Amino acid sequence: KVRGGNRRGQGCVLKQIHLNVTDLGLGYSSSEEMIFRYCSGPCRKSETNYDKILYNLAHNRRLLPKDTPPQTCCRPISFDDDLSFLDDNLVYHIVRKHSARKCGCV
Amino acid sequence: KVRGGNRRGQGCVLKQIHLNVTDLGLGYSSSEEMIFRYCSGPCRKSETNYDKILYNLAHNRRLLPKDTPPQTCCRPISFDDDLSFLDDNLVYHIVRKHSARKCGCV
Amino acid sequence: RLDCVKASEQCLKEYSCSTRYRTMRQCVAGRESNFSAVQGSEAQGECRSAIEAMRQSTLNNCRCRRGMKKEKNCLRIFWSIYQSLQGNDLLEYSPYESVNSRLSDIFRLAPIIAVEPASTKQNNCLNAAKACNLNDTCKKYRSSYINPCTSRVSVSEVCNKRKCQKALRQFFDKVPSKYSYGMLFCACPSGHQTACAERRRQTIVPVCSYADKDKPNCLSLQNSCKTNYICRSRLADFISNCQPEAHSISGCLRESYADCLLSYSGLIGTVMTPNYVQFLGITLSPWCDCSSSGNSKPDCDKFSEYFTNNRCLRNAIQAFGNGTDVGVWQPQPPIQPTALEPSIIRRRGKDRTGNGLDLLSDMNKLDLDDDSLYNICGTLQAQKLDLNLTVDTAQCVNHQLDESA
Amino acid sequence: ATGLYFPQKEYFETVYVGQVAGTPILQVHAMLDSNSEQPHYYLCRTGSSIRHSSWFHLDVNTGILSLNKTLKENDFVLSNHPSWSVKKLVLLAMVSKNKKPLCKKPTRITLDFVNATLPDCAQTDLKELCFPHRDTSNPHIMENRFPGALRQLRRLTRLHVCPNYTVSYHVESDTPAPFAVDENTTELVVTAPLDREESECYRLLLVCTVRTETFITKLDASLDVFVNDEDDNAPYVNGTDTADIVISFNRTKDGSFGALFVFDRDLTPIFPIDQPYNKYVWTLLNNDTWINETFDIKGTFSEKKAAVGGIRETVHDYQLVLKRNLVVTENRTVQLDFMVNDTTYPGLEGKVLLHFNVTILPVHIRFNNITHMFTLTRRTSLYAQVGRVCVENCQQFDGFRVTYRLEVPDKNASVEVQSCYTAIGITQAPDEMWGLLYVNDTEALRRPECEDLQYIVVAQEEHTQLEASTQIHIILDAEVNKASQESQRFLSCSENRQRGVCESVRGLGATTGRCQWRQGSEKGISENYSTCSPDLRTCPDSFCDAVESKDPSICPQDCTKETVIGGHERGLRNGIQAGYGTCYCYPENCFCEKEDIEEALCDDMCK
Repeated sequence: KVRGGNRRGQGCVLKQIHLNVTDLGLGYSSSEEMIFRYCSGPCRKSETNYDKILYNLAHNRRLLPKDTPPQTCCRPISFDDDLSFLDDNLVYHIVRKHSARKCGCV
Repeated sequence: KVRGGNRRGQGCVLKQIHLNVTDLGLGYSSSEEMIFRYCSGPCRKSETNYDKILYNLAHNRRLLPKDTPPQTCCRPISFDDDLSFLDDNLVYHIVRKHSARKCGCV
Repeated sequence: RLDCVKASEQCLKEYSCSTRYRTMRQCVAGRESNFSAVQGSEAQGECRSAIEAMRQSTLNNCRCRRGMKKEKNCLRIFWSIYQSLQGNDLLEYSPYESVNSRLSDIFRLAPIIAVEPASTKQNNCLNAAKACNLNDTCKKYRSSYINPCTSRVSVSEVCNKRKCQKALRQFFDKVPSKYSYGMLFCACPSGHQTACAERRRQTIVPVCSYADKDKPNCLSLQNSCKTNYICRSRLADFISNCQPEAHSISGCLRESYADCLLSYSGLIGTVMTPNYVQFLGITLSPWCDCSSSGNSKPDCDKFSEYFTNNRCLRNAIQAFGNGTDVGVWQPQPPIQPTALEPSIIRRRGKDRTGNGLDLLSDMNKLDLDDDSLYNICGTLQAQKLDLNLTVDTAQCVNHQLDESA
Repeated sequence: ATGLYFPQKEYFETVYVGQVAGTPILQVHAMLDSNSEQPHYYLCRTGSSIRHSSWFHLDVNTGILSLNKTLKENDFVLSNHPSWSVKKLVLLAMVSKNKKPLCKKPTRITLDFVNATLPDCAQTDLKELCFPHRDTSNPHIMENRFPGALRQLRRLTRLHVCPNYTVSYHVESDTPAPFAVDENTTELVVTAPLDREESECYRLLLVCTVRTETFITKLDASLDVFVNDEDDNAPYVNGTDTADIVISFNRTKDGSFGALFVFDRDLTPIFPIDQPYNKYVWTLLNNDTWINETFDIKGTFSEKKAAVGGIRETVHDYQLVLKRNLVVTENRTVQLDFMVNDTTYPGLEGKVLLHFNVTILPVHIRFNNITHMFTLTRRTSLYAQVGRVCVENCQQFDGFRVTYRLEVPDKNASVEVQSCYTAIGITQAPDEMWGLLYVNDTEALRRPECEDLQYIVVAQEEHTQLEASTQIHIILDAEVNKASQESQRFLSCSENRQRGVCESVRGLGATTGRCQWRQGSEKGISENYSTCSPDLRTCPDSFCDAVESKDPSICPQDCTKETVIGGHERGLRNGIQAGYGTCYCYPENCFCEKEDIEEALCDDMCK
């Protein structure tokens, strides 16, 4: 169940989802579980002149279509502590930078 | 004319284009010119576990479609010096964070 | 040639030089407190020999460089030596090393400006601004001065003038002159080029760096400039390098337009910041006038005309605008003696002796402000004499600006 | 007195290779300041001229400068300025009554070195024979002084170039001028004391007659002779020496009142400040402590041209200045007498007596006797502006402060009724004289029992605590139930970027309860930009008022200090004076851009 929903205009926020380690799709097989936090939401409020110009240039086709660069993105600006678990063969694993701690528009 | 082209697999790089201030589309009407530098190109090589997990969850529809968070973006990590110019009514303007100085995958 | 900081350090290392240098500094300090009356003739003798000895030392001919490290210290040393060796505190000699570059050196480096000599159609000042924003250094320092110069401080204060002027000095000290001159001295041939001339006038953001609520008297402005080492030195540099000379083709005694333009731009950002004051032609002036000058009105007018009516400065600016240099462009033929004519003739002497304005071909230079004395005298007489008012300004030899001996 | 002085501050001449020792070059002239003076001329041994002054001789009595040696070619390589196109040497000459003085107030002699021989007679233009080298410095003669020679008209360096020419001079002038030429010495002489207040400048016509056997030629050149001023005129009042002043609403420290003018036909130089002549001082003659602690006089002067002849003169302007704020109750009449003294005028009439008749009126703190009615919808938002209240003449007040507060008319009313009165508040900006009424509590407004809101507004003068009060009546519209259901959380109207959304939402400060849309129409950056506002009467109006400054979300268009992205111009204090397209604001920044911006494309492009 996704919590930390996106009320009107709330922008780039931290959300979390309860998962099995296996659901991570990193190839580990383990019945242990974890909370995966991620950053999502619009970044309108943090746009700069750079983004406005980019948008206008793309809008007026002054940039090559394949070359239209990305605008402000909602991304992690710091990561959670490492995740450690015993897999089904009782071998310990550590996964780094697997989950967001803080989000920001970059 | 766009310079600093994106050689195959060159990734997230700084490019520039020579523009009239009016072309920026910010509403200024001035015949002065400037160099607009922007960041463009793929960021595949710098993904983290977080990005891999995101990709997998989106791929397996574990996240709501409209909520699919952005992955690594090729974005400015520092901006050029401010741009100043005289508009056509000979009023000075300063535009901040209008052009990239250095790019990075964030 | 050593700069004055090194020359002073070198002198202080030698026993004989350092003792004389200290004696001379005491003499200068003493002179400011009128010591000669107190110390008696023996001390005067010591002073005189110390001063004579200093004439042989490297300090005598030392100079400074704009924007150098310890520039202010260097200028302080120069002026303390200059005052004692010259015996006056005039502004005759510049404390700055002559750059001896030629305008052509600047043009050669400026493809944008040199390729198309001043066009009569294009807005050359706009082109200069474009060139600036396409160069990272110029763009950076331009924004660095426009920001403080256009940021309002309060409802009553348009800006922080001190910060603005400091940033302007940085711009002219740090940005290659091919860009900074382009924006300051761009050619706006008369005719429809008002936008060009107004853009040129706006280059230094005059509402902040130049204009003020009240307009001081030019002599008191000059006096406050002389109390600051940087301003005093930049003014002496300007008076020395832009000294007009009627006999010389270039119109400049020192025959170097580059030195004249550099010293003019060196004044920007000081108390004596000059700027264009009219759309048409090249009329420049600091922010001052000559009202309430009393008996010193002629001195005040003469100082003010060093900016408003200086053939050397005008030729230098026109030369830069046209992409030429000294000797290449004949701005104005020097005065030639008239030929001898026989029998009883009554000839009007072309050459007005004694009223301080040069024989200038372009009449729009005669827009003397209406309350100048010359005009009073002129109007009184003009009704009766069919005077074709030819006046002779350029002969403004380095006048003794301050009477103190 | 100035002492012996040089009427001419600069001399110019050209010297040539081959000119022999003893050749006269030019003649300097000093004029007497008192009858007993006998000028002695000396060359100053200072500056760059030290090395070369031995080449010249200055006759101590005649002031004639001549060569002490024959000039040779290598004399023309002057070391100190190799790069100069024309070699110049500057000498300083001075004059004194006594012998061997210190070099003071010298005149400047500039010699152009021409590396060629002196042109012979055939090569010499008659003008070169008749008149000195192009001279820039006009003679300046001190008024009220003695006759005497002020300039040698003959070109001394050309004395012997054309031996069989005879050169003579005479002077003409359009207006009568006390000048003549001494035929023996060919010196221009002033023949009588001058009076600057009569004429500041004489334009003379110097006529040079050159006679040879075959022809007579006359050449002329004009010469302006200026007259220097000294303090020889007493101050006078042209019109009244008394000014009546009424001080009422504006009674602030440093405020200036009235104006009295004193005229002086002499000049008053603004520089140097310690200039020794025409110095004016004033003294207040009243010894009443209250007057001395309350009033000051401000004297300024300016130069003016007399109606007749355009001669420059001075106008002194005296104004009464308050040294402190006056309390509102101050109510008195005083007469100030002050003496203006031209300290450097030698005569007895150097003083003028002036008077200010000052009437200080008390300021009454009162409201005009009407009940202020304000209508308000119950749906209004927090910080909505209700209206403003002001005591009589408050716009003209200066020098004291009136503050406003609200009071409940019936202090024994029930707790429920008393709680209604939190609905409205009053506030005031530091530099404003009126009170702004605003919605302070929307809950109270929503309650049915809070129907008839009548307040007492009390105005109090800070210093004297004088008070005045008036009644205000807030008339609420009846729609009680509908208003109470809507949520009380108010966002900033300014966040909305389209008309539809703007006019459908509530926002801080929204008078009607709903935000209001302003649609701009101009292209480019304009003061009439489109925006969503709580109250178009006060926002945006480029003025961050006392209510708007209570919360940055009320009217960021007028108050924001944050970054503004997109085409814009800053306001005088803060805010957005002009913007491009639509301006909308978040707490951390504002944007001004064209309205057709869709959602940012980031989400797709980042995959």
